Amino acid sequence: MAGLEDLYREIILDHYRTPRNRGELDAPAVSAEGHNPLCGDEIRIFVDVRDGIVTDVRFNGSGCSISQSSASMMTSAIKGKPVAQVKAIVKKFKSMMTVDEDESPVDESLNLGDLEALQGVVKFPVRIKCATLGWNTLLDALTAAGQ
Amino acid sequence: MAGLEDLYREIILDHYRTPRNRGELDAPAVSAEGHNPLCGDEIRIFVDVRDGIVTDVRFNGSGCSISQSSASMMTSAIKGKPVAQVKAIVKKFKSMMTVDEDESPVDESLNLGDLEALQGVVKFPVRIKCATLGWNTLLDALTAAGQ
Amino acid sequence: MSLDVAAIRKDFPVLHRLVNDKPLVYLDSANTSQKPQAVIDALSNFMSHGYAPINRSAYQLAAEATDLFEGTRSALAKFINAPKAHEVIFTKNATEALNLVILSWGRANLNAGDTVLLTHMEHHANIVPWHMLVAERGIQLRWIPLTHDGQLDLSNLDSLLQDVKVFSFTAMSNVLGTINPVQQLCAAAHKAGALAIVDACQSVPHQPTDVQAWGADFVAFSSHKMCGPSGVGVLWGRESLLEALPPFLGGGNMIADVRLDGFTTAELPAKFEAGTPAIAEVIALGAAVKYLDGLGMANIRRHEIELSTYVLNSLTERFGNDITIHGPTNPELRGATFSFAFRGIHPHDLSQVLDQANVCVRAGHHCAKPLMRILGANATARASFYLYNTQQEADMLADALDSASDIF
Amino acid sequence: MSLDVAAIRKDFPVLHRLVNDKPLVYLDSANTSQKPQAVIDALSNFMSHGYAPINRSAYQLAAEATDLFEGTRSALAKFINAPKAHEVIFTKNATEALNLVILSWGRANLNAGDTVLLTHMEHHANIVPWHMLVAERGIQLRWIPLTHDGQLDLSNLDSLLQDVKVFSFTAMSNVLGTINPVQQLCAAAHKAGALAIVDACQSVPHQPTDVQAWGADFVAFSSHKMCGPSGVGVLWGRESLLEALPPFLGGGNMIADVRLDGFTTAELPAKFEAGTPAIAEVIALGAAVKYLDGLGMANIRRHEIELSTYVLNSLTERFGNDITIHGPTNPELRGATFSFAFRGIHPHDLSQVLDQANVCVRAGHHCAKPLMRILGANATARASFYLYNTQQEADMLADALDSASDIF
Ligand SMILES: Cc1ncc(COP(=O)(O)O)c(C=O)c1O
Ligand SMILES: Cc1ncc(COP(=O)(O)O)c(C=O)c1O
Repeated sequence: MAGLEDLYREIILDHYRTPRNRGELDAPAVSAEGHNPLCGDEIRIFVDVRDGIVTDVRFNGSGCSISQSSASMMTSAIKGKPVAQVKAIVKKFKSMMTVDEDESPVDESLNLGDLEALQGVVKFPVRIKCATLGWNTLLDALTAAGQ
Repeated sequence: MAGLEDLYREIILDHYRTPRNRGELDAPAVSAEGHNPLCGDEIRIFVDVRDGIVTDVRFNGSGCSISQSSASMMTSAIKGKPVAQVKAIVKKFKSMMTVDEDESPVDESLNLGDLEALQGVVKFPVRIKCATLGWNTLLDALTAAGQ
Repeated sequence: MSLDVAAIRKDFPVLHRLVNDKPLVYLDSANTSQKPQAVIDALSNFMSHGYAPINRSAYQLAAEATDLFEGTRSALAKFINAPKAHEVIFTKNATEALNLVILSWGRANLNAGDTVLLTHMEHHANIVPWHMLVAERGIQLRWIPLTHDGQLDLSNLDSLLQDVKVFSFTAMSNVLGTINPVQQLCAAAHKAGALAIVDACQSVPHQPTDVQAWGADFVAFSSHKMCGPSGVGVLWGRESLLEALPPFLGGGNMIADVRLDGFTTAELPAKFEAGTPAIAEVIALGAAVKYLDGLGMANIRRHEIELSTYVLNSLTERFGNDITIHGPTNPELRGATFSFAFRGIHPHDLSQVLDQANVCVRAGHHCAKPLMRILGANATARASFYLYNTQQEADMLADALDSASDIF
Repeated sequence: MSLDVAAIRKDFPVLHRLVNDKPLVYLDSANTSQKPQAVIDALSNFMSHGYAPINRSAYQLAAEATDLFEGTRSALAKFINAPKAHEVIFTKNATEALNLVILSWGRANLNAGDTVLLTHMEHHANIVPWHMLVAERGIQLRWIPLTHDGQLDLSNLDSLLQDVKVFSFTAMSNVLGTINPVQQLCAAAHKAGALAIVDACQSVPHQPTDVQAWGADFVAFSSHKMCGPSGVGVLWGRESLLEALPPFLGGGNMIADVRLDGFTTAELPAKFEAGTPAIAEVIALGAAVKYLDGLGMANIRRHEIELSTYVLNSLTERFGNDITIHGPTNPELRGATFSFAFRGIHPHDLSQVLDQANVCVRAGHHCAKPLMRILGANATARASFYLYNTQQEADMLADALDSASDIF
């Protein structure tokens, strides 16, 4: 069995204690809400998309260290990136979490940076839903933004 | 385990091969229909009740040797008897079959005669429903006759 | 490859039980099948060493149980060639699976005057829920009649399908043994714009299943007829249809959110799995799937065709006009399930006499009373064979039948 | 008589499992309980030597199986002091039992504007089916609020019950541990002319049950929480109410007759048991009832009061304001189920850390999201104790909690 140090890496706890991009965005930004039906965690993601670029992104809600830090790292990773690249990052991340469902190829050249720290979550299958909560909600928010 | 000779007593097979009171009765007699939902057996009992006496009774339908012979013996046992006595016989018979549900006392002095041959059915619990099909239907017919 | 039935029989402990010093001849597998040691062991090992809730708790024991449970879902999806594991929904039996799709889909989509097409050989589980919708919503039922040898009379299929919203039918009759042309029937249903629901209770345990090749929309079957534990049924449905289907039972696990003023549903498959499921039984069903897969469903089917050929030939040779066997005479067109009438002896009496020789057959209407009326009987005796049955057991059935005449 | 917990622990094989060389501390019995050897043996013995269909077939093996199956029904009736065995209906879980009575009774008897009274501490299984009726039939829901220590606030009960058609409530909260005054609540419901439905999932496994003393109309609970197998639930109802209740699922076994144009229902209990039931599991549930009866439900209750006293005292002493335990502080008013918040650590993280010490607790909303919102939490950690748990295990929980602070 995997030890806790695989799960609670320092960078994860850092994002949990000091979340980046926490907050809300006013219109014209749009938002989406996500639930983890298993544990009750809730998250809301706000995105501001202009000319095909995610110019700003925020999150709020409450949840465990994994869901919160994953959302925080996600916002850092996508802010300022073109939507197409954001989607590629989402895909790569979900693939790392073993929950990438659509069949198109993953962009192997993408570097997930700090997000790689979440790799260890895969050894704790119940927590995968925690790690991906913000990401699925981001996809909903992008849809709401017409992307 | 009980042997078949306990079930298929000669008198039972006799009533099966040569059923008594098989047929129908015209109005003002009334009838009721019964089903054994487990095996599909069907029976119809006709009773003619005058001045509190079951002056005539008939049965038809189709079923196994136990349901048919039990109905045949039943008609022989109750024909010409006052309704109160008929009900006492039904009660005694159901008690012998271990399915008497209401709490009033059974008339131990009653002699069931040939019907005693059906005692062996109790050792074959699945067949109890066969043996009692006609009897429960008789009760429905008596109710239909306002008794 | 042909089945090594002697070896298979060793896997089923109940077949070694002597009743009154005689071996058990179990010919009631269309009703419910016996269980191999691998399934019994899976159940008791899990209950002894791994029992835990699934989905809800984060600790290792619970995560392991969840993996095993979801493992059965994936194995079943492969077993019936479903495109996605989450299209496989666990219910308590095939009856619940059929009620789920019939009542949920029907209440959401059927209105007064809408027509549903059934067949005269359906099991009550594929009739009574429709009757409920007749009473609730005023729909109409139409029926495909049978040919003299117990096959569907498809001569007017296209006109029977006209304006039909749903065509719901059995893949194999539990009374006649008839195997229906499922692929053709689904194609005809879809051509007519109807939904195709397949009651696969009697076919999944006995032959390879490919829901995609069938082209079906929903398929229902039961664990207990395919060597698995009692208490589990399966509904498979196309993802898009399941997503559009309203939930059937409300409660834990099937929700995304619940507030005082309403709820939202979870994603597939949880949406249709309210409450604590049959955790251990689903896991043991995985062992049954593995067992059947190991033997090969095509081999099982071949064994049953050989057995059917033998049963049909030997009983007819031995008893001639004393026996009437219902259903198709061509073993390729039927499963090894034989309803029959014998020398005018009532089926209930017949099964009682057979039981003296430990030959277990079912007597009754087999939950198909409309079909019984069409056959002109209240009941039939039914001997149904499975992977563990032998030609020798068919002979024991025949010997026991012969002895019934001593009494009646 | 007090329980010999050391002897009881020997009966549960999973408690001897070492995970990573450490013993299992199973504190998730409110979710689902572990199984004693007697239940595992009943299941595997029946499947190995006695498996057969029930009700339908006449041969001896089937008759024996039917007797065993009906034996559980009678034993359960005695266990909950039901007047008649046929008032005991087997379902797949308590969720189905609740859906059966809520949806069948509701669809037949409730109309737009009718009011149903629930409580803020209900499980989703006693909320979502009502939401379904809100959507389907336009009924209204009213809620009993809670006091600060997690009891029902009954100060306005009579006015809350005014014009109420059904009062449906839990006998014991699966989150707070609160034991409700069921007898008083049923009496109040009846005085107001309302039906009383009791969700007894959390109470039947832990204390003596007397449905007649309660004066309830319907009572639902699950086998898997009372040492029995998964895949079985129970609905008890008063005979006259069950007779008036329309059937819920249609199919085999629940019919008296089926024709092409309609059906009639079977008598109780078959009317509500469509399809092949969880034959082996119901039979093994009989072994669970016997096991619990042998120990004595009053003794189990006493053991849990002692354990609760210890847990409440020791955790509060050790952690002071670092721990918030929800629900009543008086052990007589509660079961041994403790939801708590600890040092601001998210319950999911907490349960993960506890799992490193093999301490199994559940983290989440416990299928009671409305209650969670009232508690101001998304989730709690919950440790729930049962007849096999010890004070020593409560200490192991405390030790493991302490170590959680090393990480967060
Ligand atoms: C053709 C058919 N459909 C449906 C059923 C119902 O299955 P179950 O009793 O497992 O719900 C059966 C078996 O009884 C069957 O043979
Ligand atoms: C109070 C309460 N009601 C209902 C249920 C539902 O029981 P089941 O999941 O066995 O259907 C549970 C358990 O999960 C419960 O604790």
